[in-house]
Amino acid sequence: MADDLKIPLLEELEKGPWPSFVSDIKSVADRKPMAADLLRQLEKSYEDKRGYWKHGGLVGVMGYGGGVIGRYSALPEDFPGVSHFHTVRVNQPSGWFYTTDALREIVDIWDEHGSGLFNMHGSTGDMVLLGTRTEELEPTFRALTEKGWDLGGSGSDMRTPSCCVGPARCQNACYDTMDMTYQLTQNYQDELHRPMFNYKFKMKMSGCPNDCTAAIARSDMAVIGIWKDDIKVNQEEFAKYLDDGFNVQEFVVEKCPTRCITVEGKEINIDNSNCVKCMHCINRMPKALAVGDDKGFAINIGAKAPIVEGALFGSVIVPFMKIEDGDYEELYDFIDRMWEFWDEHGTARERIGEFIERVSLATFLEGIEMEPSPKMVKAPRDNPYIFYEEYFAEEDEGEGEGEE
Amino acid sequence: MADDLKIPLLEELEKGPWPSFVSDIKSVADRKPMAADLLRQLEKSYEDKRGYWKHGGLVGVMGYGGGVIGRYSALPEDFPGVSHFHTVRVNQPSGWFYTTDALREIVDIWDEHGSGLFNMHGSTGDMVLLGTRTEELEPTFRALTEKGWDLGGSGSDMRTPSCCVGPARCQNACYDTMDMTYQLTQNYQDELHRPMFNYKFKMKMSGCPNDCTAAIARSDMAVIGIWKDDIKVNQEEFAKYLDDGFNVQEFVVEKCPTRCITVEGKEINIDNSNCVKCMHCINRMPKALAVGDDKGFAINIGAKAPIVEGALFGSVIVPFMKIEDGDYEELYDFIDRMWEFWDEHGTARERIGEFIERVSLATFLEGIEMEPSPKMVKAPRDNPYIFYEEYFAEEDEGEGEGEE
Amino acid sequence: MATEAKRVTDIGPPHYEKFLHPLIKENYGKWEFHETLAPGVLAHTGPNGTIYSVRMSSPRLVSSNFLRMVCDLADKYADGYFRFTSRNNVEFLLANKDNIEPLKKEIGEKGFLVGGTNNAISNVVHTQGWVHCHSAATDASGLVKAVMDELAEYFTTEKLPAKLRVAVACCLNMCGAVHASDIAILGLHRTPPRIDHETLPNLCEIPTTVASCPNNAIRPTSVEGKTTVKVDEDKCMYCGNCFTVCPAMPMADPLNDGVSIWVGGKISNARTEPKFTKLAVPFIPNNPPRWPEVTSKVKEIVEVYAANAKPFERVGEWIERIGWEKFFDLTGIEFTKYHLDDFRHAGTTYRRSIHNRY
Amino acid sequence: MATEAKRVTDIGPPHYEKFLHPLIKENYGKWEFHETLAPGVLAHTGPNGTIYSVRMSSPRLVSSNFLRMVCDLADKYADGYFRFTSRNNVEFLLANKDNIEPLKKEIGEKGFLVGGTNNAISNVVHTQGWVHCHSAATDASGLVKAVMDELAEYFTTEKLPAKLRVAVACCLNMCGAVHASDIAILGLHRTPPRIDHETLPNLCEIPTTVASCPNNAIRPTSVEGKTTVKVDEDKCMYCGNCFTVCPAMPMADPLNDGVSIWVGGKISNARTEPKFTKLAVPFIPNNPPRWPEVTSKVKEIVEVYAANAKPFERVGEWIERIGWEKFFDLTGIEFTKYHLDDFRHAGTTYRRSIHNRY
Ligand code: SRM
Ligand code: SRM
Ligand code: SRM
Ligand code: SRM
Ligand code: SF4
Ligand code: SF4
Ligand code: SF4
Ligand code: SF4
Ligand code: SF4
Ligand code: SF4
Ligand code: SF4
Ligand code: SF4
Repeated sequence: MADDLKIPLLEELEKGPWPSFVSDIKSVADRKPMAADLLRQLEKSYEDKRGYWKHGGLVGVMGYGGGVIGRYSALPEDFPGVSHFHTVRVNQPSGWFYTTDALREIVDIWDEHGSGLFNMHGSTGDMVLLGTRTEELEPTFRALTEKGWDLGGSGSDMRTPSCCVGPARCQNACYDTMDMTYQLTQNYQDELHRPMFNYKFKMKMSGCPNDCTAAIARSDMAVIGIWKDDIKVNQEEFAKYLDDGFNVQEFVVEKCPTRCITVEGKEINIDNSNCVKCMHCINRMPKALAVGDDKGFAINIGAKAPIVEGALFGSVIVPFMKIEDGDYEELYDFIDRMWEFWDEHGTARERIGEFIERVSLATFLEGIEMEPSPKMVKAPRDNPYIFYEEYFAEEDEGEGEGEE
Repeated sequence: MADDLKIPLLEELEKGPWPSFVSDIKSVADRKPMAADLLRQLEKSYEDKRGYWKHGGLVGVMGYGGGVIGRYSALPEDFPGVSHFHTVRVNQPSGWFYTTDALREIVDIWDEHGSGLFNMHGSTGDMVLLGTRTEELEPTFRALTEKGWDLGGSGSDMRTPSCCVGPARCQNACYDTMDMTYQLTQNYQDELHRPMFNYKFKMKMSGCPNDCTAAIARSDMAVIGIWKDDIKVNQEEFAKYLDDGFNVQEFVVEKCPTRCITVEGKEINIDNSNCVKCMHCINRMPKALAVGDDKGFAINIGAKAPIVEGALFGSVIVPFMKIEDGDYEELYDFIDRMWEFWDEHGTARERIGEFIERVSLATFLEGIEMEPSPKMVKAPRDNPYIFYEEYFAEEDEGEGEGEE
Repeated sequence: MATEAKRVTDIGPPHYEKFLHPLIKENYGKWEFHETLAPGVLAHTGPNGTIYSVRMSSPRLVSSNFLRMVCDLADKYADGYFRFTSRNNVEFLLANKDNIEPLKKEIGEKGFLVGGTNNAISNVVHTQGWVHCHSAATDASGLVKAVMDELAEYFTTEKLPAKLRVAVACCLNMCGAVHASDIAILGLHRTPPRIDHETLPNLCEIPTTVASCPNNAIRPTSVEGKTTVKVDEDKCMYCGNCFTVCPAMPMADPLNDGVSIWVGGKISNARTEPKFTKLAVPFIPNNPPRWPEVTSKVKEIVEVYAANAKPFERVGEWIERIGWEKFFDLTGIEFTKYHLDDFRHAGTTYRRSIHNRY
Repeated sequence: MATEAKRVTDIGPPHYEKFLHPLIKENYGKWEFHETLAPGVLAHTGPNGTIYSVRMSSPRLVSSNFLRMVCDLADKYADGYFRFTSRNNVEFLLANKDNIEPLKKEIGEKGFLVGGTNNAISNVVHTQGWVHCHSAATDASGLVKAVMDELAEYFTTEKLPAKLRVAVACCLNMCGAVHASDIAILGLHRTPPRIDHETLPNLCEIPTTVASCPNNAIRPTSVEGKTTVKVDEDKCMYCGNCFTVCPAMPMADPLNDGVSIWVGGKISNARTEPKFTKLAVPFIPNNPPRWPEVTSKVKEIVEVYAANAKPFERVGEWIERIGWEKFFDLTGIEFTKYHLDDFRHAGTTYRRSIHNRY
């Protein structure tokens, strides 16, 4: 079958040092007609310089509103193998850790029920099983759940949370990203599977301000590890960096954003009251410096891509919180209040970041019962258009504060 | 007369080290009933915590639309001296230079025709003759013009240009602020005296980026001196600063915004290609450093106070221009094109800065026939919402560029 | 009508050259450097000699008596030449160095101060206030006097970390430099305009009045058969723009007018780019004649700045180095929801990083 | 319906602990430091030993064959444990240091690369493109392959000044990290949607469709008696949001779809705050299969960066140090009116100071 593939343009992409998705797909095209027709339709796209997919329809598994993206070829007669080509989003494990046994089970399921093609992983974090027919969706779901796997999110629901490797393989982790991701996912199964929000809501957990999941740019709720006390210093190890000829002055001291580092002789000195936890000095000298002991996380809300009001990075709503004794109630409570307020006052297809911009940060904070803090802004307002809520009424005779 | 002043609250403001406007006004109250009633009405304002002036009416001198601000007391029966209290804006000389002879002439005129009170100077730069009656306006004007003085701007006209002391007493001046101010004022007498714009238009000339007239914050057109070549260095004088114990490292090197200064031994070295002309090093060591030889100015357009769309600093429209051989044509031409475009497409009470924000910088530049430059922006756009004007039409067969 | 023939217009200001000291003419455009001899005393040197400038405080709102006194001093010590600065100080221009001390002495005797140069507070840029403007939510001259009485020592010395520019404006029109000052005092209203339905229909054009509101708070309505306007009080942010356009919508409200304090703006390009002034204290009621709550708060900010900033660090630069939270801590000013921007580009002021001091 | 009883839902993902290497469990939350042994090889040490991570490139769009191969390698060298990274690389987790070299060798033999750590280009975050998405203005997997063929040497070495993150997205929805990447390649349309007036009235809700446009370019209209919509072409900025909402407004246009290049974004808080990516090249027509104009431009940007940036300076940090004008000079990219922002907060991008390099 692969013999009659005729994909000369795509085959140009088999050359060169970087691994080729064309070669890889070709390798299953013999046994998977879906894969073969995918290549054929893609070849036509390369010829014509346009895609040939139709707008998704409403497909899915029973009782779930999310987790499946419907997709149909615009040229089903020419490429029958991809006339249906839905993707199934499988909720990945925290930190994208696998054993070979577990992954092989999934691979077997998809070789049986789908195209045998995957995105490992989708941009949100899911394992994306790429392409199958409508009638295979329910069987795929059953086979997956039997092995302990469930679907991720799609549509206007909570999207599949994801996290950096965190405490599983990183000395910088300021909280347990892996556990939080698991707990949040389990706690909000209903919100994940049954879209009822104004729009999508993404969560990403990064263990420190390096933000290895790009949470601040790509998640409505970015949970980013942080510490409150001093950076831990091992002066002996620091001296070794100097002795090894590492240019501490140029590569660290001068790059500290608040210039709060000084070096005297072979000792490093950090003005921690002015450290903004950027991580740079720790990144450069991981043996000498480490995050502090009083660890927790900040929560930045509202990141998103440009559609429609312009891209946003998440903005600080919770400057500091910590999970103690595995008790997530405070966090759940915060999330619930936030969702409730957004749900009630947001409009359709309005991400929470755009919602906050529309109603204003002050209103949002009041709505979710949080106190304003200078930590939430770059600077206080510079325009004088202040909506004063308290004022004196005539009858107060200038004494008490009037009602609004 | 001053005996029955009864201004106990205001008299509190006669105490203390800072010169007292109350004492000063009192000093003329005997001979100037206007001044006395001004104090009385002000005393009442202090008692009642509110002003007692009525919205200005249309008063002025013949043939002029600007230069006079009409003002009437809201309590003319109580304070007949200020029942009319119009101000006359007299166009100050460049750099606010006076001789005693010239100023005495003006003082005499105002003692005769007005309150004998002044603002030296108004925030725009005018000499403000504070308070007179409608019937005194024309005689004041005549007396002034006889001595060679004319009125400044008010209303939707070009406002009185003003400038820093520049070449008259400052080594930093990169162009002749005094002359430009004089030439612009003379060239645009009609625009100054007869409001025909959408809204006011202010010009301020500062000789260097220290911007001692606050041009970038307070003028629709800020002309700010700049140079293109290298900072002039006198190494001998530099060595003296070091020898005198001046902390060059901390006070200069580390404060240079682009860190383009290095000191080796007793020599200072500036990477001029990365110098952003901030002036700081020159300010700190005026004997060792000086602005370059290839001098001119940048023009930033659009500064204004917050009403109504928020405050703006002027933004770079002309990155560099220079006046050669006293020929201002290029500058006049730029101003004319700008006014024409604003006039045609702006709306009433829309400052040019707000206008540019509304129509976009690209449209404005096209409208005034200027080329875009990265010098005009902090950074290129970060959103992908680009209005492409060229595209291929079917009939082009993918060859040429289509028409819009 | 005989005089009418002689009426001249559009002559513009006199040419500045007439007013320049001969020494200045000779060095015009050729100055080489300047030095500070003492607070308020500058020496500028060019190839043809040195001119000495002695800077004297002025209340700006002055009488003919004051100006005559200035002229007398200039005649006596400065060959009849002087100027005003862009911040309304007087500068006597002396060719003779020996005149400096006698001039300073006489200025002092007359009750004025010499200073305002370099790392000092210079004169306060301010506005009309209750002295002349219909729009004012506070007085300007009185506030300046009260505040500068507290800060005079910083005018006559150069002991601050850097230049400190103070501005006062009496309403949101901000006729001055409030939006870009190290410290600014701004008068403001806190209640919507009251509408005089009697006069409005005659005095004001309805569409223009409606259009004047930046927040679309004004709508046409009909009262007793006449077309007038109404204000949606929830949308009104008390900017006063409608009053500027329509006199029948006065803003003044003695109970609720007052003063706000702003910090951290600057204009020069030195080191950092120009900065807007940011809100520090949202509201203090008017308390004339000396506004003690305002003066003490301003003084406190200045003292905290003086004690904490590094040399050549303007107020805004200092705050950015230590962080806004520290500024609120150090000054004891409460951070409230009013500090959170909610105008056009509010979102650009939200903190969108993890950079924070804990 | 017998099986229905057994149907389970809402079980969520398996608990991660099942998938952790025993050595990782022992050191969980206790790691002390890490070292880089070679490009793509990291050693993390905790009180209970060291785990070695070997990072392998992946095209992300992979087959079951690829995943089986990965499993085989993991069984052979890594006790059956491995993970994927947030940028879609594979990481084998080795307890035994001696397995590193044999594993690297076998990876190489199979045609994959080891690298992506530290000052390298790591894998490209990308999207579906013509492989799966109806919205795509270009292909993603093909662009990534073509670009990374040119840049592979920067994956297997650590010779760049700093980390360099590349992203590709096939339409303005930007499913990935385009808006915050060192270099981003973005597919875009340049013509307004075409409207299928036949199907639109049945397929789409008119008010929702009208509301979908961020620029108010869509208006209801009537065609042959049926309510449909029209687009004001002057207002359309080709964002495609209407198409997402209404399938009867397709955007694809082979003549005018293509690719833009963006630079200078970042996500980490290291040194500087996160930055958005800024426009470099507004448009390059689609030229599959290898998009030579795109790859060479990207390569040129990388080379100029590599040659000019200082150590530990990300692309955006480097450009800010040298100034945008210099960036355009060095890369030979033309600065056009398209680079001038004209969206919501455009005014905040205008240069409002005198700070400029001449
Ligand atoms: C599969 C995936 C891309 C990939 O190749 O990995 C994807 C694919 C689609 N995204 Fe996405 N998005 C994917 C991650 C993202 C991300 C990245 C992330 O989540 O970290 C973003 C940017 C972050 C954000 O959410 O803002 C993203 C921003 C969008 C948007 C714009 C949303 C916005 O508010 O700006 C849309 C448009 C929409 O929602 O209608 C969209 C819509 C879509 C749709 C459903 C197209 C549509 O118009 O309905 C795409 C289906 C493609 C297909 O045929 O499979 N996708 N999308 C990613 C999800 C896989 C997974 O579950 O792991
Ligand atoms: C006299 C003066 C204040 C002073 O005490 O020095 C002044 C006084 C008034 N200004 Fe002003 N402005 C004065 C300089 C300014 C400045 C500063 C400057 O020019 O450098 C500004 C801020 C910069 C700017 O133009 O944006 C300024 C921004 C305003 C505004 C707000 C304009 C805006 O677009 O934001 C208004 C409102 C208006 O135009 O309707 C205004 C309006 C007014 C009016 C005419 C009040 C009104 O609503 O009609 C004031 C008359 C007061 C009176 O009773 O005399 N004045 N005004 C200044 C002019 C004196 C002179 O000619 O030298
Ligand atoms: C006389 C005057 C110009 C005029 O034509 O009237 C003037 C004169 C000088 N300025 Fe200025 N500046 C004058 C208003 C300004 C203003 C405008 C304002 O205050 O409204 C600014 C912008 C203020 C701001 O940034 O907010 C200004 C920002 C500067 C700077 C930059 C300071 C900084 O580091 O940010 C310098 C440089 C310095 O002092 O180091 C400077 C330097 C100077 C020098 C040293 C220039 C020179 O070599 O002659 C002059 C004496 C400075 C002094 O007073 O310490 N001048 N200078 C103005 C005096 C006003 C006054 O009475 O105090
Ligand atoms: C494995 C991974 C986390 C995961 O759970 O998958 C990870 C792991 C590490 N990151 Fe990361 N980062 C990972 C994605 C990211 C991302 C997200 C992204 O690229 O989309 C970022 C933000 C990128 C950005 O700013 O645009 C990221 C920004 C950093 C930084 C900050 C770099 C900077 O100076 O701006 C560091 C610190 C450093 O390398 O100096 C860091 C450091 C590290 C360390 C050294 C942490 C440690 O001590 O273990 C790890 C090895 C780094 C390396 O590859 O050089 N990691 N790291 C991700 C590997 C992706 C890949 O395959 O290449
Ligand atoms: S975000 Fe921090 S904790 Fe997480 S992997 Fe990156 S460096 Fe480690
Ligand atoms: S973490 Fe960043 S801000 Fe803090 S000391 Fe280190 S380099 Fe400076
Ligand atoms: S702006 Fe520059 S040239 Fe003008 S007085 Fe100030 S320092 Fe001198
Ligand atoms: S003028 Fe400013 S930017 Fe230029 S070298 Fe001096 S301090 Fe640096
Ligand atoms: S700031 Fe307001 S009140 Fe004061 S002079 Fe200007 S317009 Fe009048
Ligand atoms: S005060 Fe301002 S916001 Fe209020 S109604 Fe008038 S114009 Fe509108
Ligand atoms: S970026 Fe656009 S075209 Fe690409 S996958 Fe996302 S929605 Fe589809
Ligand atoms: S493509 Fe975007 S801008 Fe154009 S009509 Fe559709 S929604 Fe509006």
